[in-house]
Amino acid sequence: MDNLQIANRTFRSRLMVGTGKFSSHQAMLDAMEHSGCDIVTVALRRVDINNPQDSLLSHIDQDRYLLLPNTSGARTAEEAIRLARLARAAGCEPWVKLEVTPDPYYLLPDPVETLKATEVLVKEGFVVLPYMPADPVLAKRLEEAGAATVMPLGAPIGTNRGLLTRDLVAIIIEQAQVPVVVDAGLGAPSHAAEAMEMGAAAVLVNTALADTPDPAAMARAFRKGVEAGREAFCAGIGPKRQQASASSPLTGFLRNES
Amino acid sequence: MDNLQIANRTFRSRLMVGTGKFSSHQAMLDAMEHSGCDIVTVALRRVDINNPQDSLLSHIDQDRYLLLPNTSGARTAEEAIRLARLARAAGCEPWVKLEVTPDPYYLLPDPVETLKATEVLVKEGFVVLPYMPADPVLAKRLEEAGAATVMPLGAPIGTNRGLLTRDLVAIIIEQAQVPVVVDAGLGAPSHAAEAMEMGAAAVLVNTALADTPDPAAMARAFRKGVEAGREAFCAGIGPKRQQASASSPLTGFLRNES
Amino acid sequence: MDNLQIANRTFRSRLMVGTGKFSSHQAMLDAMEHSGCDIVTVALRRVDINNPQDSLLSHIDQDRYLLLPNTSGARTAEEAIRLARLARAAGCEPWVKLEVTPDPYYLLPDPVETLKATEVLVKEGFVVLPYMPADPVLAKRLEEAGAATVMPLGAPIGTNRGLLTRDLVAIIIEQAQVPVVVDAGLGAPSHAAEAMEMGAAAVLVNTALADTPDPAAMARAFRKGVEAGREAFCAGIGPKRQQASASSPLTGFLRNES
Amino acid sequence: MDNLQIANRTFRSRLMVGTGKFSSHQAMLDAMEHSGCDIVTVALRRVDINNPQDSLLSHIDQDRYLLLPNTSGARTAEEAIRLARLARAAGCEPWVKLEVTPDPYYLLPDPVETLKATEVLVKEGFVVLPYMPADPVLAKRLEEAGAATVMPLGAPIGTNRGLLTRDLVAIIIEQAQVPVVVDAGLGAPSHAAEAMEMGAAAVLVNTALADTPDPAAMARAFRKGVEAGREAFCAGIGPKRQQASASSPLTGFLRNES
Amino acid sequence: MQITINGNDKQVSQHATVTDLFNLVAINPEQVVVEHNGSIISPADYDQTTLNDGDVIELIQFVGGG
Amino acid sequence: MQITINGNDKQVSQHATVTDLFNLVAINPEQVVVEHNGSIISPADYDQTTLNDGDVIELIQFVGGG
Amino acid sequence: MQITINGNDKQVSQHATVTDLFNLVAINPEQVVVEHNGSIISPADYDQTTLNDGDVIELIQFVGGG
Amino acid sequence: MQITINGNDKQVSQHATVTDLFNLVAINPEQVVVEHNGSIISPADYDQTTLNDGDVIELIQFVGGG
Repeated sequence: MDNLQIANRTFRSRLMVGTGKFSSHQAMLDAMEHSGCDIVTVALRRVDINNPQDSLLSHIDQDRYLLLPNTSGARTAEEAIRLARLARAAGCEPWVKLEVTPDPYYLLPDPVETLKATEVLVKEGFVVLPYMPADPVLAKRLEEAGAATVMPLGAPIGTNRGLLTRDLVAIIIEQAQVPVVVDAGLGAPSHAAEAMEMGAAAVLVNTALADTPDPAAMARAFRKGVEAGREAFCAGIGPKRQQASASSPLTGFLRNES
Repeated sequence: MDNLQIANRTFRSRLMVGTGKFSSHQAMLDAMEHSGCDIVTVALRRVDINNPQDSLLSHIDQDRYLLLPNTSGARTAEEAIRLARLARAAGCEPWVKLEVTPDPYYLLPDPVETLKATEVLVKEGFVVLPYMPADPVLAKRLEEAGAATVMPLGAPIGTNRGLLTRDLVAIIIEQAQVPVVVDAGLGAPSHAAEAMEMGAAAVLVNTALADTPDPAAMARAFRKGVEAGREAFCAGIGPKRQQASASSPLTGFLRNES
Repeated sequence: MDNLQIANRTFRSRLMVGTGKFSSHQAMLDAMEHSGCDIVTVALRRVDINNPQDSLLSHIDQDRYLLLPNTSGARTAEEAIRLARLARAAGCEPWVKLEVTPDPYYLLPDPVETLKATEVLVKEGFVVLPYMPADPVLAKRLEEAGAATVMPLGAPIGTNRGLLTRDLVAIIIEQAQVPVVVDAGLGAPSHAAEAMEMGAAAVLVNTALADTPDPAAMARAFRKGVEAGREAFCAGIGPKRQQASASSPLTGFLRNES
Repeated sequence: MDNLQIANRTFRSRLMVGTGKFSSHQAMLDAMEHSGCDIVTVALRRVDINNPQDSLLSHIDQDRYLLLPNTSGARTAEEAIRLARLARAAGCEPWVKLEVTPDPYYLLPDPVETLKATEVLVKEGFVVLPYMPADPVLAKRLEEAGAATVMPLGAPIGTNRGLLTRDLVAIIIEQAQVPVVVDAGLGAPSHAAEAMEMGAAAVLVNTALADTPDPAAMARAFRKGVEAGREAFCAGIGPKRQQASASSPLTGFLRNES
Repeated sequence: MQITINGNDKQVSQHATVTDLFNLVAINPEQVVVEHNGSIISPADYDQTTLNDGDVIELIQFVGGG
Repeated sequence: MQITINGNDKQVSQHATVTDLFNLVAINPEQVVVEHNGSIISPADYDQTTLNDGDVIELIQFVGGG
Repeated sequence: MQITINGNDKQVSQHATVTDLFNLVAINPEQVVVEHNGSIISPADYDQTTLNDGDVIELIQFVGGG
Repeated sequence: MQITINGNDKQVSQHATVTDLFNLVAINPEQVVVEHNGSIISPADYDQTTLNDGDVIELIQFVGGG
């Protein structure tokens, strides 16, 4: 499979993995391992000072994985910017998966605040990967604001419903000058493969891996699904047809046909 | 990936490949090689006595691949039975992919003639894999008649339109006691993966591999798609949800929430 | 709206109504009234001799509605034929909605038994309207056997899931010489309208009308949905497009465009 | 059908009609007449001073129809605001269908400029009906900015592709405090009916009416489709089911069942 | 003697006819169809059709159905 | 002197008013809106509004639109 | 005498066998199946099977198919 | 004096530094980021940064997220 380029970095894998909701650190590490991913997302939270836990970072090999801090929980550009700065201060490289989701029920991104935060963070030198609605005009504006990728949603976070936004994501891919990474809602390898077959540059998956009895196996499955979709896209997928097209020769059967 | 059992034989691959419509024998062999398949379908035709060609069999390693002759071109049970007998006489094992397609435009299978031919061929000791409409009651009747698998169509042959019949194929899978092999219309790895995620035992692909500039790459892609779908099915795919389900903890953000 | 012709009879309405599962006879009669239907289906059952009820027929004005007895409950051609004969002996005209559904869970039709029963009943002078899977080849064979219409299912009976079989129903409509009546699974007026826009001659609805707090209102809604779909089909529906097509003139805006 | 309330006005019809692309003024007037609509959209353009035409307004009875000027052609908030002011100066009531579409190929709305223009025009006393992407968070923000309705797109303008955005429109409807009017891409009455069944308050149609040999008939069809969908929504549509639900009693058939 | 009506065993007098049967079970003949040992009996024959021990009778009527 | 109407250059006499302009281009004032150097002119002011060299006039009207 | 092979009429000598036929049409017997008047002939019988006037022969082989 | 750490009120001694705070709450400084009255403090300044009554401290760390 061909490499993925984001900003000035090159990645072998086109599958990004989120680290939330796993039943254990080991389950998370197994999923990361078997997914073959190069990029993992992490979140920032207040320490519970009455019951401090080890930082997640003590479990993740940062020589192997690029940490991509997200701004989950932020409801405004201001909150998202604050989180991005804290992540950088914590020693991460200045990459951020920008999430601004005012509605806690569907966790859908705010187009206006997302654009505002992108403009600020790009100026501060961040490599910004914004989570966004499947809105082709917004994608253009985020690109113009300096976003390193656009990350349109396939379906609301954690719903496993697949690429409900396929028609608009197709337009985003057609028009984008930056890599299009489909994020959220991909619940099965076929969903990931479909996104890649359409020409997406990568996909990000979390719930689908955490939400199964066997995260390692599901991670392998998603890895294959992503590679399958990408390789098919590169090979060239045949057109859909209305009429059947015989795969066996129809002529010269054992009857004399006029 | 777990093995596939059909009749009394075990196969490592869950991807069957058709040998029609390739631009060259080499393209066909490359696709077979990279697909990892164990079973390839072939057709029977009259020799053109004014311009005889080498038999396809001189190109295929029969120690490696199980030849599955189809009855393509047959419009009645009688014609299909005649073709099956000829294939066996030609030295093939008594396996047959039964196709009875009276309509040359959509090449859709005839339920009544297909059942009739299945009954006869099973009595004659054939292992019968019937191509069929996505009809759960017919699937039951073919199974009762002794079919080794049922092969419901995803979409008309060669249309690349994917699993248009998903809702009925799901019922067939739920009720079947024999392996369900989705055949026809699968045009991209995501289509194959979707069928496997639903619990199909295998898929058969031809046009999608012949219909691309790079059959070897597409065959690799389909192999991964099939494995991805099967492994996800075995791992256990999470349920689809209406409400979002956060993949990052929503509580304890840097604001005091009431 | 243009008339519907079945066998040698002409009907004003293209909506047929089933009489099952209503909360009361009055609810059923209201639904029939507001649907504008000309044809209503009825079923045959054993009298409960320990607690005999009035026959349904004492409630239905047979000068206004054509009674279409179904063979629901039959699992074989033989049982269906027996029911059809009983219905005729009961004084109905020799019309029958043929249903052969061996599987009580999904109530899907048996293609082989349905064809067999059609052949017998046509010879006995019945006008046969067979409920069938969305199988274009079977539709052809039923037509050749003398069926007055074909009635492919949209989705399993009573599921309200709509026209899941749209792609195959479209082929049936394209090839049929008799009226195509979509039966089963239509749960909302938009489902009925979609079937009519594709060129279906009529639809049959029952559960959707019985399964609502206001059967009369739902019947009006379905009547409008069916008429909307038919009138749009006759007027000629525009093609689907990939690119947008402005509905306002784009040129000559208040800027000087080069 | 129940009335529609927008801002402080009440309308009998839930179908709004666009006046673009008709083959003649008469075809446009026929479509308006048969649609039963109360609201028609119009556009503003430079007069061609070398070949002046009658104003569209000389053809439309403004006592019967509310003129809803759109801002089509505007690529920025500023251009849209300018058009809205010109429309009001031309004697229209201060209602505006706000359209800001920078991309002439897909004519998709710009979320940021649309919000900006809404804020300004509401302050100037306009009743603003913004055309928008199917973005639930943006819908909330437009509502907070004082929009009288939100008008999410079903599909790109003029594509006749139907409610591609159904999943997100459903969320918008669930969360909206103002009427949700589905605009753009509805190509057949079943598309309009589906939107209404989901709980949309109204739909706007233009291309589908202009793009047919018989605009008057298609307008009647859409009128019925909209009424069908609304009446079904109000009556209460039954739930979708996986298992079949018999519409005829299954017990007491003419066999003794254990 | 004993016959079976709609799956229920019933005692009826010798030489009972189908018409007698309707009186016995208090059902209006106009609302049902009668099967006697598998063959349909037309209303005109109800009076003449006498029953024998072990006969099987089915009384059928219309109900709501889709 | 020269003005620009809807993107076209036109010669008009000194002291010409918007009303004069309508006569010049033979357009019925009731069917259009007038922008004069970017500001909207109300019909009541057509007579009083005199044009100067280089002025930009836009005459706008309603057309069909969706 | 004349026979029909795969829909083509051919002249063959009296007492010609299936084996002779292969030589005539220059086809490798190992690559085909033979139907003689509708019944399949096994390779072992090619030498013994003599043809008669009007016989119908089908030579069948494998080709690519899905 | 009293400060607020992650929403909890805490009593700390006069002239306490951020470093003292870590000892107080028994948290490994290397695993967190510190915000002091809304501005981020770099580890190099933990010793020098003294707290005043009413200060607001946030200790932040990485957790799993998608």
